[in-house]
Amino acid sequence: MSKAVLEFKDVSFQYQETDKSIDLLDSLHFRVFDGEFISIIGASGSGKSTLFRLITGLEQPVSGSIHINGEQRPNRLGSVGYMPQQDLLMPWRTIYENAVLPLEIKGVSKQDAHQQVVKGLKEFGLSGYEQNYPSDLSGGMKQRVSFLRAVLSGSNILLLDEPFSALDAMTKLSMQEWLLAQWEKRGQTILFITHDVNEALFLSDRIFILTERPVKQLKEAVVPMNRPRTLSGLHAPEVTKMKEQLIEQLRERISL
Amino acid sequence: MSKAVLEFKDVSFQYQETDKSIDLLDSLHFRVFDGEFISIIGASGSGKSTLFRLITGLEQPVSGSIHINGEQRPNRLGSVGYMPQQDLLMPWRTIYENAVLPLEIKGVSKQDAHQQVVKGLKEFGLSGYEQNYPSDLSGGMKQRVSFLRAVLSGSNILLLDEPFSALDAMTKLSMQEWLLAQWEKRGQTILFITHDVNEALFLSDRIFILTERPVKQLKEAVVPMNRPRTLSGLHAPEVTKMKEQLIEQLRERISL
Amino acid sequence: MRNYLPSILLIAVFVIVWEVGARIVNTEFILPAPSGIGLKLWDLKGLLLKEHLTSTLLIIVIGLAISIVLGIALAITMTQSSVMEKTFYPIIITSQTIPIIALAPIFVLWFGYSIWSKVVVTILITFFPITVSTYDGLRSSSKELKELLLTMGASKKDIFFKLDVPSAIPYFFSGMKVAVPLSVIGAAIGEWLGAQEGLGYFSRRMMTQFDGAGVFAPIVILSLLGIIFFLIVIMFEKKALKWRK
Amino acid sequence: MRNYLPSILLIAVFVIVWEVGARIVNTEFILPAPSGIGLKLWDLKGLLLKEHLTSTLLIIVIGLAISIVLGIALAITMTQSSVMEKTFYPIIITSQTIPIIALAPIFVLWFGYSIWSKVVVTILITFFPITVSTYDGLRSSSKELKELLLTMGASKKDIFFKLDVPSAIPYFFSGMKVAVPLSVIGAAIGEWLGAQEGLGYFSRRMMTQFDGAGVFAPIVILSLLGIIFFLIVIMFEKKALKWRK
Amino acid sequence: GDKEATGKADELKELDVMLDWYPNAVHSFLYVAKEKGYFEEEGLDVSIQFPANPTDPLNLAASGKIDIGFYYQPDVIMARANEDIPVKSTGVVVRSPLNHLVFKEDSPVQTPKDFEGKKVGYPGIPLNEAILKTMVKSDGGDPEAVEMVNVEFELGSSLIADKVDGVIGAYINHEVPVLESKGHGIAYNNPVDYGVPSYYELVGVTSDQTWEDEQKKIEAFWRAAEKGYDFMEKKPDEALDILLDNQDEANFPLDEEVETKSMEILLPKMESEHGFGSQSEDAWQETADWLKETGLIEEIPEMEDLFVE
Ligand SMILES: Nc1ncnc2c1ncn2[C@@H]1O[C@H](COP(=O)(O)OP(=O)(O)OP(=O)(O)O)[C@@H](O)[C@H]1O
Ligand SMILES: Nc1ncnc2c1ncn2[C@@H]1O[C@H](COP(=O)(O)OP(=O)(O)OP(=O)(O)O)[C@@H](O)[C@H]1O
Ligand SMILES: [Mg+2]
Ligand SMILES: [Mg+2]
Repeated sequence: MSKAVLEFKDVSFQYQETDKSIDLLDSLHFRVFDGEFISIIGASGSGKSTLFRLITGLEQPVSGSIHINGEQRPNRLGSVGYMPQQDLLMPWRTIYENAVLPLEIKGVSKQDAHQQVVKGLKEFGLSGYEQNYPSDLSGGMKQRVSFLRAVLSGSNILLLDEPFSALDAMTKLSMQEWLLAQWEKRGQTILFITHDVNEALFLSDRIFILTERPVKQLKEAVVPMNRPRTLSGLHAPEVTKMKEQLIEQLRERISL
Repeated sequence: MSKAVLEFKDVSFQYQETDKSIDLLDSLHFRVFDGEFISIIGASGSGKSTLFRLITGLEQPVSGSIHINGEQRPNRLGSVGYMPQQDLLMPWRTIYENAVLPLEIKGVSKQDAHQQVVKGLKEFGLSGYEQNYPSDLSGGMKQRVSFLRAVLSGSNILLLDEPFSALDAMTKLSMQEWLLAQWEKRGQTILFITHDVNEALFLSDRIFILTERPVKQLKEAVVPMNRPRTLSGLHAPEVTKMKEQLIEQLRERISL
Repeated sequence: MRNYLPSILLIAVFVIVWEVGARIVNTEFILPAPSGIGLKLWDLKGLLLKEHLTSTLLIIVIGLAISIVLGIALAITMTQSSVMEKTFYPIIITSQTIPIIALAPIFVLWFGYSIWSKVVVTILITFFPITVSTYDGLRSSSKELKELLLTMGASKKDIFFKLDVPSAIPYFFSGMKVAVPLSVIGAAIGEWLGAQEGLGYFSRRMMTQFDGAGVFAPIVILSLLGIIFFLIVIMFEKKALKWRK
Repeated sequence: MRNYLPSILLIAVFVIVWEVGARIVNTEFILPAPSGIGLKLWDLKGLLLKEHLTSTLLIIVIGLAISIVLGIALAITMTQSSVMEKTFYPIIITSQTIPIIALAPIFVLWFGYSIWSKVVVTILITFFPITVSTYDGLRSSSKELKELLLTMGASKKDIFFKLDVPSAIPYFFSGMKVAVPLSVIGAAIGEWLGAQEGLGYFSRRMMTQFDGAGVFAPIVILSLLGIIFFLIVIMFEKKALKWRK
Repeated sequence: GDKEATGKADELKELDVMLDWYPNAVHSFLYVAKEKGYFEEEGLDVSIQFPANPTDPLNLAASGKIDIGFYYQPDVIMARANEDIPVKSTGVVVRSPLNHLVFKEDSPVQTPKDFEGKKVGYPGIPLNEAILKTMVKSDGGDPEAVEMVNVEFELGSSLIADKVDGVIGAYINHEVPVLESKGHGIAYNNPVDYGVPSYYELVGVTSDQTWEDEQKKIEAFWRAAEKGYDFMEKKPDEALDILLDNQDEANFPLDEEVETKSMEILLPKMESEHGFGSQSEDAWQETADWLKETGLIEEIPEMEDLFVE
């Protein structure tokens, strides 16, 4: 196995509310290796997004340490690429201006930035839309811009928080296949939050399941499918069995 | 087979726009029998919701006729129960007042209405929430109120337009099981629009697929599963095969 | 309460600076001290509250009542008839960019020095927010809910009373929250133009008497009036919209 | 244009009824005929446009400019410092329910007949909508986008200029659309209270001359002024918000 | 005397005066002095303003926004007595009341007592209330039965629009001839005939502060004004022409016929054996006594605070 690009060492975390504190992580320990595709599932409120907030540096652990590419820094902001739920493009910026945003913030020279963005837009099938505004684009296209923006942050680690939850079923399917193709081509490490067990199975190498609160340990499932994957692979007996187990684990926590 | 409760006879329909007209249905013919659970799938914009608008009477066919319970009436408004996408409860009305709405409109006496609503709320596990406002309820509970409202319309035919699309995956699962239980108990006829092929397979007797435009004929698939159903039934080989076929049919029309 | 502490402190500091400043400048008719205004208020409380406040209040209440009735009526007419909507809506919107209020002096010629010249100013200034917000509110009702009601067999009347009216209520209150302080201003402006009584008139009259504290005292009452009216609207709003969390 | 036909027709009918009515009543100083107002406008165009319009325009422009600068500055201060926000926001909101404008007569004592007494009235009437809308706009920027920028390593300055400012622009323009017609009203009210020139002053003065057409003529110009200012704001808005479909 | 040798405009001292009303014949002396260069000879650059509100000449003089405001003697006494407003008269322009009770000739009211139960408009100046009350009372009526309406400057229009039955605060040298020239039949009662002392209609007021700081300037103003008045007295027609030349034609057109008539009424009321502008303590005392009688003031102020020569 290759080197660990992300490591949580005994990380504890809690949100402080005025009257109480919500314990979410308790001495959590896990590692993610270079080039992996990891999905994270868990009931609503189990702390999936909080994991991402800790990784990006929007929150700091109460104790323990977070290592990115082997380094531990208190200010991690700007060190990973993050693609949020929905697209979150700025409606007042053109597609080009949206994509160039992380480069602008990093202070990359205009010329360099231009080259990178134009290249990226082309690769992602968005050429010709540079001067359009997000409102002119379809949902799938907007997601691709948002992904490009995360990629242009330049980091080898990409965090995707339910990126496809707002897409309709058919568009979602296409985007999943497209995402897999991009990931296979680029070799970045991806952490992917989803509610959809099928999606997790279809995309990832390993699945992390959050079941308890506070989370002491991530349950982990290695997906028994080879790549490249097809939708029909999801119907293989070992996969359907894993799927039922995953759903069972999640259902324990459901209440309407 | 039992009697046809809904029948389209050579129905054609088009939307008139200022510059062009959009042909959606062309001499469409189909029948739905008493007590059936029918799912309708099809790409976005293929005309699923338009079918419902025609059945409810919000739109009138350009030619052909629509028969409900054997009768053909030009004003069909009020003759079927309709449950829209999301919940669409009135935020300013309490749960009780929301549920009683169709009875109010039908002019049912207050006393009768009260009896029916209280009974319904109890059956649907909503007792104790009569005086709450919708904002106090969870997504699943709101859907149950919305379903109760459709049931209280008193019709034997219920139209459900993507009712669960806004729910998160886990809640959706519970609601599907709950809906099946209600349907089996009540014996009403249900037409159910969805984007989710799994959902369609899990719930319905027959699946109608809209693939062309204008729709001349509904492709139809009879789901090869017995009732009562379980999630694991979805992994039976004949079901996964049908699923792949359905997805294939739908994918032909996808473009990002 | 704790949240308002900084504001209250700032106001206190402001009043103290004013008091000290006024004592230094020491020309009461240009800059009366807050303490002087307070004393004046106390001295004149009977006269101001009984006579002038009553008169101004009457203008505000009549003006607002007419604005509400006319505004709601016009808003309903516009939502019910598209001819009326096409005719009136552009005029109402455009009229807002026109300083009709500048015509106020001529109202005196039309209505004399009766209460009506002031009521008309109040109506002119409050009519727009009430009409436009009510109209927007009636239009805001969701198309989906309307169609849902139709599928239940609802009549036009059902839709109006069960959907349009409840949808309009939050907007109506927004309009009222704008209109109510404006009504106080409208009444005061109306009174400047010619009156025998009223707080606006009294304030202006005290100018002719070089009584600075007397100028400010009725304005303090007008301000309290504005705040009280506003709070009343908020109270009703809370009651009507208790379904809002 | 076709859409406005009913409105235009109604206005035409109104003007004709007015003309006929005025000829029947036949007391020009109470109800001048529209034709008379038109003629008067033509006669006085030089004087009104050159002298009085210039003067009123100056008040409006200076008043609006100060309101915009102060309003934006205060809005920014409030979003950047929570102490300032806690201190000023409640005061600004409450001040709106206070008829500060009723203090206008005293401004004449403080500023004399100089342009400043009118500018202050204009500022008082326009400051609130500009400040509050800009503030609300700066606050409206999405928390999600802000966090996204932070994950990119954005500085406070980046977030302000790349997120807060663009988010505030639509709100700022809404505020301006309210403020601009109010500025015309403010200038006119200011001129009633003490002026030697200006359209509001001229109108009021013509009342003392029993010249009804002379009363209305400058108001016609004020109205056009309001409409033109409004259209200018809309033009800038369209330009700044061209990303809106 | 100690006239400053001047000539260059940039050495002129600025002096702001505010008229009691829009310019008319009574102000001819000012325009003459301006036109003929009398002010310039005294080293003054005088700018003339008109009030937007009836009380502004006194208000703004008191707050130092103008140097001299033309106002009414009783109001000066009231301001001093009641609110201790630091203003004093520095010269008299019109020596007896022009302010009359004006009504329509064909109206049912003809003398002050007829106004019982009627409406009388006035420009918001309390003095007018006192004058009317004294008039009604001395005519045997009940002053409380008269309703007084503040009509600001809209005296003429409110009368002919029948919004009021009569107006007080209107001038026989202006409103009356103007209304007559527009074809309205007008009648009036003179307050002096109904128990009101013959107070100074128009005096020039200055704040104590301005007087202290700028006494020379004020004195220079009155010297120039006197020259203007002398000219006006000797050549009324020419003075009138100067006024008409200086008028703001579109803003406030003057009717030559009206102003000629006005001039005839005015000149006798401006003349004084002690010279233009002069004031007598007796006149101040008499007016102050009347004010005390009517209750408008409670104490009579020191005479030296009220006026200076
Ligand atoms: N800023 C915050 N302050 C306080 N509590 C928070 C905050 N953010 C989240 N929480 C709480 O922490 C818990 C975990 O939240 P988190 O957003 O990580 O869940 P999640 O697994 O992403 O859920 P979902 O699937 O709904 O997105 C929840 O109970 C939530 O209410
Ligand atoms: N009121 C209308 N007027 C004109 N065209 C309409 C109207 N409603 C729908 N359409 C058009 O008719 C077509 C079918 O719309 P419909 O809503 O029935 O699709 P759908 O299958 O329900 O799609 P979705 O899955 O997105 O809900 C679309 O192209 C749509 O743009
Ligand atoms: Mg989350
Ligand atoms: Mg649909």
